[in-house]
Amino acid sequence: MPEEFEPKIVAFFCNWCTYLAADLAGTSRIRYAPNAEVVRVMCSGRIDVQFILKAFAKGADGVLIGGCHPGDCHYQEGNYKALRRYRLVQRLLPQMGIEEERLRLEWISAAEGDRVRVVINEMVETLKRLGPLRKAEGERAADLVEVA
Amino acid sequence: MPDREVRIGVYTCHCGTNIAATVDVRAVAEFAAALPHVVLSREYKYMCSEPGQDLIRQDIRDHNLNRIVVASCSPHLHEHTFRTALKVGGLNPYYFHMVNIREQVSWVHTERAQATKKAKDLVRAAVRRVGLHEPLERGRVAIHPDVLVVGGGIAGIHAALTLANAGKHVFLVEKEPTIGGHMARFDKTFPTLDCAACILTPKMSAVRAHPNITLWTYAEVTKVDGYVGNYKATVLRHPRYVDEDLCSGCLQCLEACVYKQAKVPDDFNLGLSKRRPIYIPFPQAVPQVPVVDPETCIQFKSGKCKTTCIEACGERHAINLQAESKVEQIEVGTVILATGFQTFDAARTPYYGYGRYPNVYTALEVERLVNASGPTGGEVVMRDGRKPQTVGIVHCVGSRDENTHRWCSRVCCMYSLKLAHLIKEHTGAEIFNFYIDIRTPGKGFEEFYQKLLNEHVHFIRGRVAEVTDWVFDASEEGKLVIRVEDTLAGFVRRIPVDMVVLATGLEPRADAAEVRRLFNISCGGEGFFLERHPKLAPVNTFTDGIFLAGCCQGPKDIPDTVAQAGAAAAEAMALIDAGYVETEPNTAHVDEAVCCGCKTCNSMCPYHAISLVEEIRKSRVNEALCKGCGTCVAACPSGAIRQNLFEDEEIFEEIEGILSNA
Amino acid sequence: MPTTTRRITIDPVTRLEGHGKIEILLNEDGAVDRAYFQVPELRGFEKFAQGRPATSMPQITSRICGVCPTAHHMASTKALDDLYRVAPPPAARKIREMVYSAFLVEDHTLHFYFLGGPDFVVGPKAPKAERNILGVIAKVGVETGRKVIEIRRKLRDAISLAAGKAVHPVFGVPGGVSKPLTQEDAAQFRQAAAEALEFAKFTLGVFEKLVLGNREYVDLIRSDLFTHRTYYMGMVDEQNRVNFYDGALRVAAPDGHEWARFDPREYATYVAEHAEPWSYMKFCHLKAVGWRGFQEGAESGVYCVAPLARLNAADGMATPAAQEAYLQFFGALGGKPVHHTLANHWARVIELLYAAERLKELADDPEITDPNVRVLPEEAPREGIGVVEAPRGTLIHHYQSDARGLITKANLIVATQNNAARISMGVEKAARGLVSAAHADEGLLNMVEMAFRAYDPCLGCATHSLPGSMPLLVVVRDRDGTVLSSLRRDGDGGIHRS
Amino acid sequence: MKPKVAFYWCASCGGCEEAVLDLAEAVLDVAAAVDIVFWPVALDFKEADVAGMDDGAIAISFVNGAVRTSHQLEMARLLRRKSKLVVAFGACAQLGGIPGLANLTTASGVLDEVYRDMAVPLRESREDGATLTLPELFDAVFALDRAIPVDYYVPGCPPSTKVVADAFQALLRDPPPEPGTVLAPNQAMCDECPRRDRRPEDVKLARFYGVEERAIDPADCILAQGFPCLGPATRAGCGARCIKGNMPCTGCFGPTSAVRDYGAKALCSIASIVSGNEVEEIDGTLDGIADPVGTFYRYSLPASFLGGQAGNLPHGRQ
Repeated sequence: MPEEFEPKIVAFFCNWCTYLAADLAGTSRIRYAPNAEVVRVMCSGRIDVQFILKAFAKGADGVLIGGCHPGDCHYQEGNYKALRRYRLVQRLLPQMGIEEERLRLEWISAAEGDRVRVVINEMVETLKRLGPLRKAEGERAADLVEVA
Repeated sequence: MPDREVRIGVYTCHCGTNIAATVDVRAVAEFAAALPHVVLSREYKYMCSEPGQDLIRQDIRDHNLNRIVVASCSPHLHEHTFRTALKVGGLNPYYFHMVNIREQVSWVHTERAQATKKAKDLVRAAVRRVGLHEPLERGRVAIHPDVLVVGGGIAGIHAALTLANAGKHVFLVEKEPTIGGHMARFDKTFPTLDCAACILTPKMSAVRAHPNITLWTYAEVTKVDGYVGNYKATVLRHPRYVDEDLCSGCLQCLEACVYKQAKVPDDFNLGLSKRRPIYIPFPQAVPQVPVVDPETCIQFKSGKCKTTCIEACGERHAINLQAESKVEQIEVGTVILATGFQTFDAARTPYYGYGRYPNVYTALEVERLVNASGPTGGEVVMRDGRKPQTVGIVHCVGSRDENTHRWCSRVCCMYSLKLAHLIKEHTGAEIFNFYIDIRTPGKGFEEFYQKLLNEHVHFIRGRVAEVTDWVFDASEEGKLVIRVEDTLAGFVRRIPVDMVVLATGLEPRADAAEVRRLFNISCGGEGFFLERHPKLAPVNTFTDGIFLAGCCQGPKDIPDTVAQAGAAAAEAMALIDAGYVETEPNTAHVDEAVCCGCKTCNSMCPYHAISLVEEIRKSRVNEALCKGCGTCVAACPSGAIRQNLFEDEEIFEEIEGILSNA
Repeated sequence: MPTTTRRITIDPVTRLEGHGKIEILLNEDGAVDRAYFQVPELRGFEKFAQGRPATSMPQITSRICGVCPTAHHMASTKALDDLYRVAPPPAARKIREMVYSAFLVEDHTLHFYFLGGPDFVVGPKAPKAERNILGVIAKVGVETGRKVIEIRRKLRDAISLAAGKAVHPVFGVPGGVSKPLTQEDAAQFRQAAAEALEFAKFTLGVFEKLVLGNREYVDLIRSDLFTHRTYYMGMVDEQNRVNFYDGALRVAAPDGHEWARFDPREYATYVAEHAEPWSYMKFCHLKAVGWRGFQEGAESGVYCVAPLARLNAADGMATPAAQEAYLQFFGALGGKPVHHTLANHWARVIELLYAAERLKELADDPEITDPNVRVLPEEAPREGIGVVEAPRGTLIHHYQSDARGLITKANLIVATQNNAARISMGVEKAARGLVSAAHADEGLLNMVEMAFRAYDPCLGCATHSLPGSMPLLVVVRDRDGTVLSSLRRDGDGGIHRS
Repeated sequence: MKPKVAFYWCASCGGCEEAVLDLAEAVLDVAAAVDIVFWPVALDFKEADVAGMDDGAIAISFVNGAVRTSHQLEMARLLRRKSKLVVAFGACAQLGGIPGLANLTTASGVLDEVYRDMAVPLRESREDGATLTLPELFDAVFALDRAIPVDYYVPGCPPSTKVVADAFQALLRDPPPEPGTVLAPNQAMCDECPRRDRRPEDVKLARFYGVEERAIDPADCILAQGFPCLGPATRAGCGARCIKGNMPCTGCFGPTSAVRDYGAKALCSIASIVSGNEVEEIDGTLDGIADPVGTFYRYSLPASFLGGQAGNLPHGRQ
């Protein structure tokens, strides 16, 4: 790569814990890597596996899921649903040729602004080590239509 | 997809220099202008300001915009502001999406180019998403007029009375056998030195007497269901074995107890005195009804007691040792949490000798010692029976300390000055205050500090290193030596004293986490309950209809506590008098054309909002019960459930928007 | 080495399941120099089978071919029995064989009336527009046409009862079948079986009347043009009678004597595969004899499977009517073994009759409604081999798995691979005999086609590839590819030379 | 004049042709209603005839099978040119089908596996001085609409006779269905499952079973028994064939039109009903799904967001 590879991370944060933690990181002026961009959902339980795979297919090098700590879900147990889905996707990704480390789930409470920094910075490092995730077949297949 | 042509207006906010300093706002605005469907893109100093909002309202008319994107601060701060602006501008408030380029961009990144690029990505995502937005209406939920107040300290008492006086019915639930909380243990209150009991006990009796207040002491909330306006709470009332309705409060049963000497450590006096198995926490306790402590009562232990207490009660038959706990079910519209605090456990700072040296006391213990109705009848005598000649007051025990708690407990400086004054008054002892800083920010506080200086109380600046009985010379013989670096004098000193008072700080109650879960609210990092916004919503929580009062939200003194209790009561009243709340429309709904009735969703919902309609064999969402988490939406195997504002397609667009230059 | 100046391309060939392509290279004299039978596709089921649960193989491998999915499903299911070391209870075994027999009846029917039959029923010389199912119907009568459609429907409906689906069945599980048969199911099978048997007898009659009754056709069958002296392989029961579902594999030498009889599990010690860089199809041959190129005779490992081979490799048929036809077959064609490729059509009708008789036997067996149709495996899976006789010949599924039952290696040897070498030889021989640059007319087309259509070759299976028929086109080109002349057979049967 | 209709098979197994033939007697009615101008399996018209037609001369082309070779791509494009409407017929054309599992590897991966220690077939090889050629094998299998624009879809592996018959009806009707329509019910298979009422209100699975581990009860909801049945995620129209065969649905009819990536959605839903909140407990349960791709993407890998691994590899097709 000509200049250093800057990984692209799509972060799905729940509205009540991790999104607030990210806000807190802001109000506390905690600095961290700009590679992650947040999609806000009400609960980590809303995160459809389709969202995760879509992100990878469209060029994300990593996907981060942020939810409330176990037992702390604003909706009681949405984060457990997220955890179950996450564990199963983690078994699917390697079969699809995607390293497990590219998908990460973190419980970050509204009070843990600094945790947002730590997690995102760590993830950027990991992804730099892994390098870019190659374009998915879905992308290339579109070419067939164009030349048709 | 919306029927008419999508015309988007994008507004990028400078927020003074908060955003503009790190993000090239002009570049973002120009970038947005070039995006599909964007007919207007502006930058502005303060979008949340009146002129900023007016800009949106005007543009909606002049350029007949039908979608608005504002890139500024966190939606948690101003989403509502801008939605209202749309509404006033004649547009459905949900044709709006907010981009957080302050908390999550300008304040957390330093490199301008990268921050600007991120801001552009997020704006593009919002523009792509907002095009799919549908008009939505907020629902209304009726508010049950009754209020549940949890905690009978001064905060709960004041909140309850305020509401009751306004004609609202209040359920006041207190864990202890009496209300009054910490304040009931205090002797005098700073800075006015008026008697705590004199100002508290009338309010306590008022609670007891008030027709609009149902008081349940010795009780706990064990379960909470429902949502704003419609909470269902389960209250467990422990048996006190003395019937509150039959008991006249004559207290003859106490005298009659077979225990002639009180043998049980008295927790109200922090173990500085003893009580009997049947007791009343303190003379002005409310209710004036004794409690039997089954742990120590002979009848409970052996069953062989003469139960003289029952004889003493005679005709009233108020005492029933077979009594069992009661479960009460109540419905309320709002809840005020006033569960208070606990004092820091001095044993966690062993170098101060608490528990090792009998003459090391906590401040709260001294509050009892100086109290006329306390264990010593107001005499300041130490555990060894001596009157102290010299007293050292150690500040910031369990406060402002990396090893224990980082925060300042706000009240310790002032109560230490108060205790210094009172001890001196009672004993004439020589008093040393060991402090890091003296903090006297409240009304009349600084004056009180000056008064103490004039009373020749010593002030030594420095965090105490240790309290020891290891003496160097005769002058220290039989005394406790306080080792401290005097940071004003600049050398280490050894101050021999008779009595040491540890100014222990305030910390969250041990059960704060359980209570938080019970009421589904958040805690801050230090463990105190988290307010919705530190400035704009200090008594609100993130759960609608649940409010905070007093030290459960953070350390504060009595005036602040009372003020906050009043505020919480007012917030509750505002809801009650409005009669309803508007609910966010981001609820889930079933597309019945697609639903196959597989019932996967039904089990997903923690609020039982989804059920199968047998006749049509399709699931249906009760939108009043739905809280809009969207878990069922992700779980629906056939994509039959959708969530307003978080439609699959909207989120797909957002993802592609973020990545379309990846 | 003679320099080739011209080529004829037949691409692709029709009325078989799959893509086939024939390259005929001519020398200066315009005589055939070499002919190649190419198969141009590959899907690699062996590869993507890896990592899949073995138990999903019966359903995944059936997608190799939608014409004979039941054959793959059954071979795969038997491989699972072996993989998990579990034997299905009697009822399950009978249900499997009954379904399989029903499948063979409808599949052989398909070939006789739709694919191969037209050549004889309608006649090699008949106008091309008639040489198809419509022509057959015209010849045998619309009623028969409807009968063909009806009998196939009834059989496939019955199959669906037991197997869930006729195309891509789902009932095969290790140690049995997914569910027992109800009395109603059994009744429907009995009904279909009775009609199938009648229909099979009728079909044999049609063949005898229209084919054997016609001296020209019989001569054509016997002509040296379509004769190869090779080995033959097929599955037999304990009495060495033809069996489709289970038994031992038996190989007859070109002179007819039993060259080998072995447990299918040992296939690898007897059968080897050879690949050529110009075809995706692998060429099977007898390991012990070895690969000597496309040669016939006892010294060449080339062998073949499918109906003729099965009859040659066996000592008879297990059912009365079929046995009678079997004897008549060898009587008429001069004793075992019969080396005439085109005799496959006759052999196929005899098998059709056998399958129908077997179907009836099983449908009438009260045990097929026994509720005990499953034995659960207890051993950890390791390696399994399953073999059946597909309509087109011996079909072998061979799996290895890890302890969780995930496939680590799969090897699939399908009927047409066994025939690949002999098909190529047949094509070349027919081409040599019929074709020259000057004389590359329509007669060539069908003759060359008949040379391999007789095997009812499923090239889809052969390459685990993608079946698909194509019109027949012969192009005569010189070396640099310029078209000298081409022949195109149209729907109206007219031949256009350009 | 009767509308001209063509049937063609790309990378298919022939099961779709059988599915049409399984209309049995009804085939003749269809044949009567339209003028079949191209159907290699049954009739002797050929590519050349199609090439000779005017563009758009064919009313409807039914194309089954996925696109794997350069030749199939050419045929697909030819038929697209000649046809007013193109219908992707069957799971392979709609989603890529089971051969689409090849996208987990590449052409070279396939060749290495099949021809280990043998001569590997070449696109071009010289025999006795002549050059023999084979068509290009793409590195990935493509669903038909990734190769050419498709107007309608008929789902299933193979499509059920009912779906096929209804599809013909729908297409001959006026006005025709919305472009892009999948010509089958837009609900999940549970809707027509004979066991739907046997599904408990709250299915929570602590263990998944394989058919080798446990016999399937012929009456109860198969998912509730712990077998990953994809009926709730899969479009109806099959008549619950596999359920009637007492086996779990494996999803050959693909998703409803409310879902974009079948496997992701099915996976998401199945994971949602796993019991337990502790990672260890959840993982223990998920061990029962040893092959997620094969389980959730058996028929739809080429049409999924990620499309399988093949396209991701550096030597993937350009």
